[in-house]
Amino acid sequence: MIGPAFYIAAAIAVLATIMVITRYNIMHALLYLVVSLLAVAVVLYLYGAPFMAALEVIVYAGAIMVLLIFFVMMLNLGKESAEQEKLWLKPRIWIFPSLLCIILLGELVFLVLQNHQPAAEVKIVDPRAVGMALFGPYILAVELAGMLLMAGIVGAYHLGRQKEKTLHRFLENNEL
Amino acid sequence: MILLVLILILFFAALLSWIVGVKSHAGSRWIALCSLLLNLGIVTGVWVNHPAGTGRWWYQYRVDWVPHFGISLHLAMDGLSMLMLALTFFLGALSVLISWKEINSRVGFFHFNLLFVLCGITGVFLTMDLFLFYFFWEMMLIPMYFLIGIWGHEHREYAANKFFLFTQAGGLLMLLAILGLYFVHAANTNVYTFDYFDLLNTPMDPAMARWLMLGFLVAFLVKLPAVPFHTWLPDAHTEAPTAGSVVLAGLLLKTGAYGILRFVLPLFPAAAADIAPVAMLLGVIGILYGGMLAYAQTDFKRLIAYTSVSHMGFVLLGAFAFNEIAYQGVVMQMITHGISTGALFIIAGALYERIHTRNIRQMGGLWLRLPMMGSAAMIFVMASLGLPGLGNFVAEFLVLLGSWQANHLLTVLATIGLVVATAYSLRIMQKVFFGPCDRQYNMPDLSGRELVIIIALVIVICWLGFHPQPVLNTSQQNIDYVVR
Amino acid sequence: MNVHPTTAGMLLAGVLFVLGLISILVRRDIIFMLLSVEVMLNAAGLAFVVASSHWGTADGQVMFIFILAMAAAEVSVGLALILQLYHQLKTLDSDEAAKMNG
Amino acid sequence: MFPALIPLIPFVSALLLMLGWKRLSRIAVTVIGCGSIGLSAFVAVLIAIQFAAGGEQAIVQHAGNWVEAGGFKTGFDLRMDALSVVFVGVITIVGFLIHVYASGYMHEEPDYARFFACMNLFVGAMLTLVMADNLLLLYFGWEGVGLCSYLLIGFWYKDPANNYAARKAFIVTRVGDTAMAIALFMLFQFTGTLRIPEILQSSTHIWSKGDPVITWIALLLLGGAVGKSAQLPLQTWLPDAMAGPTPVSALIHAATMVTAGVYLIARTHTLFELAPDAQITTAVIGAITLVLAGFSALVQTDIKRVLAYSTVSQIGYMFLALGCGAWSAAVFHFVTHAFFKALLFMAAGAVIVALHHEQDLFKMGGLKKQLKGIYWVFLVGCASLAAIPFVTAGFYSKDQIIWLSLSAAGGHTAFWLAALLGALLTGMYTFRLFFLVFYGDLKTHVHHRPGNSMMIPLYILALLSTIAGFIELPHTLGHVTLFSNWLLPVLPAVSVLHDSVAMEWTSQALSAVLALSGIGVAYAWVVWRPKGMSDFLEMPALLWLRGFWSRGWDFDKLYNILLVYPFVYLSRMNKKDLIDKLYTSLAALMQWCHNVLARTQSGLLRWYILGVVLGAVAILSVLIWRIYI
Repeated sequence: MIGPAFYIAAAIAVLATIMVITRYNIMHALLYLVVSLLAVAVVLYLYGAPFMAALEVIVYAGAIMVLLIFFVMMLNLGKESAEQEKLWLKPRIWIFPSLLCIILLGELVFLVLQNHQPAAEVKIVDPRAVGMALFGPYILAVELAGMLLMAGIVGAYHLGRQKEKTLHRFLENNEL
Repeated sequence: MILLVLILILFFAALLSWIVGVKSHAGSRWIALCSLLLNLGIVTGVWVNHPAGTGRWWYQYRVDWVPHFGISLHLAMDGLSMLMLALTFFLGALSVLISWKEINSRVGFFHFNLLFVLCGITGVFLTMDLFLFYFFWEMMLIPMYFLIGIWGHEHREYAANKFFLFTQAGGLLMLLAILGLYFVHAANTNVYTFDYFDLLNTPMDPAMARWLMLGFLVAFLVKLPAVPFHTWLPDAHTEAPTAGSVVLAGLLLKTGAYGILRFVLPLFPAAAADIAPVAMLLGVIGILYGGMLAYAQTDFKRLIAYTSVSHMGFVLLGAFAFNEIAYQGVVMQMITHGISTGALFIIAGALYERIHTRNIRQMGGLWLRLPMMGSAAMIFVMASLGLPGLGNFVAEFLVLLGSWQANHLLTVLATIGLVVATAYSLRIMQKVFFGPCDRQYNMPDLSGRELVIIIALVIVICWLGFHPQPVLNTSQQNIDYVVR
Repeated sequence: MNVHPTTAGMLLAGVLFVLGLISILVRRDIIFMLLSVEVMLNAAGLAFVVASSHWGTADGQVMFIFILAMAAAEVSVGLALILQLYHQLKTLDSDEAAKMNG
Repeated sequence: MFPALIPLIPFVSALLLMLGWKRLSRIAVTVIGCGSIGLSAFVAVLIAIQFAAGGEQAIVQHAGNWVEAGGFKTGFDLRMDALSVVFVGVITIVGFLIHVYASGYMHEEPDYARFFACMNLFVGAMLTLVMADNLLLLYFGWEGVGLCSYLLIGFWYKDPANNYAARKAFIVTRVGDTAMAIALFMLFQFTGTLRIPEILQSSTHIWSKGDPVITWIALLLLGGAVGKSAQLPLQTWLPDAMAGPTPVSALIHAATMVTAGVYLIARTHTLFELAPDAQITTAVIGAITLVLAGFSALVQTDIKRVLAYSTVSQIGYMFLALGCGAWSAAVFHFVTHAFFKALLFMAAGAVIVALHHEQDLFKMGGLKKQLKGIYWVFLVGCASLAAIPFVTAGFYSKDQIIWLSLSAAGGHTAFWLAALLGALLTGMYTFRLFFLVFYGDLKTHVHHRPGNSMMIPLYILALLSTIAGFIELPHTLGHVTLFSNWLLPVLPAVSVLHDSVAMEWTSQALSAVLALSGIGVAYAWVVWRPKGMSDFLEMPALLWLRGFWSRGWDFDKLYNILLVYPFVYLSRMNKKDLIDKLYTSLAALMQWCHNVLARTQSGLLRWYILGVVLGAVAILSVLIWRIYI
């Protein structure tokens, strides 16, 4: 069922991600990332997971990205940090890691291409089945995810507040 | 039951002396001394009136501990254990006495450690369960580590670490061998047990037997110590406080020798016989190499430490000679070496208290001031070079006489070791007590307490030299058994 | 072009993941690193969903949900940490936080 | 009477003196020190009389078990037979006289009690040695003697030279002891016992003559004997042993220690008879030693060293006799030698004291008038040592050896010639010493005259040195064989090959003439023409030779280079223990690895991620490699 819709969505996703990783300005990067996530949401839909696509849009592109954007705005990073990024991103710095990652990609591609099955339709898994699985065999994992979120909330609250300027004992300024 | 009591007395005395030591130093010392004397009394009593006609094992005590894995609390005493225990409590009491003035910091903890080491040693000499043996084997290690590391001389931490690493490495090999033996025995008989008597005569394949035997042997060789595993010894002996040196040289080394006699030879007779020439060669190398190193040292305690390497070479030589005369010599050597080397360490310690150096180049002419200490040193120096009339001679002569039957060449080389022993032993007298006296020392000769210690040692070493028969008779039965 | 949908989806996921990886390796700004982690997580989620559609079972999508939950938690805690770091070190340079070198 | 009392009394007195070193007064020490040896001598005489009257082979006393282990059994068994009686007699009597002398000689010594304790221990050990019924007990005495020699040679411990000499004596003799210990192991291996009578009895059944095993045993025993008796190649310790007080030298040289080797060989003569090669070796060693030591004695400048080398030389005679199978001749020479050598040492000691501890011969001279009494006893001693015919004991004993070295079954012309050369040398060095001390100009003032306690023993010994010879006279001169008859139960008579009276006369005459001409040369050298002789002796070649002789043929140097220096060098090099380096370098390697790996923990987050990526690439590469390629 690989059709033009998939190719377009995939191309947008890849291009947007490339834009994400090459921007100097964090805000631009975030916006491109939202685009990328939306494109991925389309892909998800095409792969017969409409509920996941919806979640991707709502939670990822919606909630998480908005959180990041607000955070960046709160820190008020302006031009200076963009300049700083420009300084840091020299070919000397990025060439070797990029090569290494491209080797890794090559290996991944090689492995994925070992699949020589003829083209077939994607199977649609409806949200109902997902729900059944989630609260059937995976109920324990759901509980754990709940706890994780709880821990995330508590942790974020604890770490985020700054009433007085006390250093955490691990971050104290004396030399180790 | 009496065997368990021996261990428990030391265990509770250790705890008690720690607790009491917080309030009163003297109390802690007296508790340690009394508990050791009590044990010595019990052992002597056992020696004199042990139940006749019970065969080789005088006492046995056995309670299941972890029956699921075949671990039991199995203690037994025969002549060999008895002799070793008597030596343990005798030297233990002396080392409490010798620390009376020397140790002034953390007295309670010191005596706790000292008694705990002795408790572990007692366990090693008594236990007949391999799991328990390993337990006690490790138990003597840690308090000894503290004894060296806390109350030692300048480089105490280095020495303590080295001691710990060496013996621990050897101990782990032994643990592997014990487990190997356990499973081999189980595979062959379907009985899972750590019991010594059950494990005797385990049928096994010769290659397996060799590896298991090597596991045990290496642990004991490290402890003994034999060249090339000896290098922890000079550091540990030199840096330890006097009591630590006495316990190390007099007792800890003996656990290695005891292990060879008790475990390596009876458990793996064929494999041990195969390796005998190599082991004897190591013994001879130890005798000569240790002697040569001793000759070169300038640190008094280090010199004595290396003489231990040399003397323990005789133990190794005799243990693998496989005949009764040599075994008797080995048992004698274990005891007499404990006495004579212990005495030399005590003298070195007493000297250190007076002139605050261990460097023999800075000594000389001390006879003038310390004639009594000099005479005592002379006696033990002569013991260490094997003068007839003192215990070491009987031991060394029997070892050599026995090993001659096994291997001529090695015995000749070992006998040459006696000349080397003469050279290094006389060097002690020469550098410390004789020669010109450069400095004007003003120091007291042996105090009453030291005199008591030294006289006790002198009496024992002379007694062993002139009338060793009680000791030989006591170890007789055990040796009959090993030889067979 | 007759490409198996699973292959195509996996290739897309792989490309996105590697792009995120490149970014995390070359960037020094810690917010960018967090961003890159999001990209990689997203790619991994995509791979799960593709696999789910390949086998026709719900497990992959369940995993996607877990990844989503984890990403949310990670971002919240991560942002709090970044905030703390920014206050302590007055910079977002991750190399400045190299106190734990050996 | 118990034979055990004889060694026990000195031991007990030594113990008493050691324990009471602070509390006992000087007089008490003297009484205990000398009295114990006197008492011991008295007991010895009583037992000897009992033994002579009893007519048994031996009196054996079992004084307790010592070691019994696995078929090996020894006890404190003491044995008095003809040979022991001779040795015990000489040791106790001469020892007693030396003790009495020492009480005078050492009376200013602060460590008086220690001195007598060691002396008594020495005598006790020697008595144990000669009375032992088994070889282990003999070894006990043997080593005890070594210990006491160490203690006494180094008695004045403040001087490092004395310590060096003491140490040397102990270590060199210990080398010999080692050989002897191995002989003991072999004997036990083959005979299953260390009891001397049993060994001697069974040896003839076990070994045939010339069996390599018995040859080895005999050679090893000889090694022990050579060490204690200061024969080639272990003779180097004795001249240095002069560092001790003079009574000690007298005791070592006359009564104890150096004669132990002679005793050992005489005691185990059966074994040596079974091993002709070893016996010839004994004779060769004796012959060479007596000549070499004679030359060394000739050029010494220290009065005590001349006597020391003369002892080595005279013991060489004894070994020669033993090697030739003339057992009783050797023992006879031991007896006479004990008397005159003790006499000479103590007289020399008196001279040394008189000249305020001056030992250099060339600073003495002209003492004839000053020290009348000593002059005469010294003359008697020298005459006996130089074997002046007919009137001295030395003549009879030495002459017997010279004759038997030619005529006995084991004899040889070469041995005879060596013995004759030795006789000439003995005459020369003895009287060179004598003339240098008593004739010529007075060079050092006499400040102290020996008292009675020193002189009386000298007179007694002078008497003994003269009359002791008459108990054994050669065929040609009266033929008295009291001594060899006495020893006959223990030591077989010598088998003489060339029993010709004429030849014996020739030999005797020759030796007498050589001894006298030696004296003549010495007279010419020292008294008559000192100037001419010294010009001759100053020639460079001779000067070197004199130095060479006086250093004892440079044996010390040889041993130092061959054995001592390498050992000391090696042990110094290895002081830090090479094997320890192995372990410390292992530790250092670990440390290095730690340092290298620790650097990877940079704290830079991106480096860690890079590591993860590298790992992933590597794992995937390996996977692909293994599965698809």
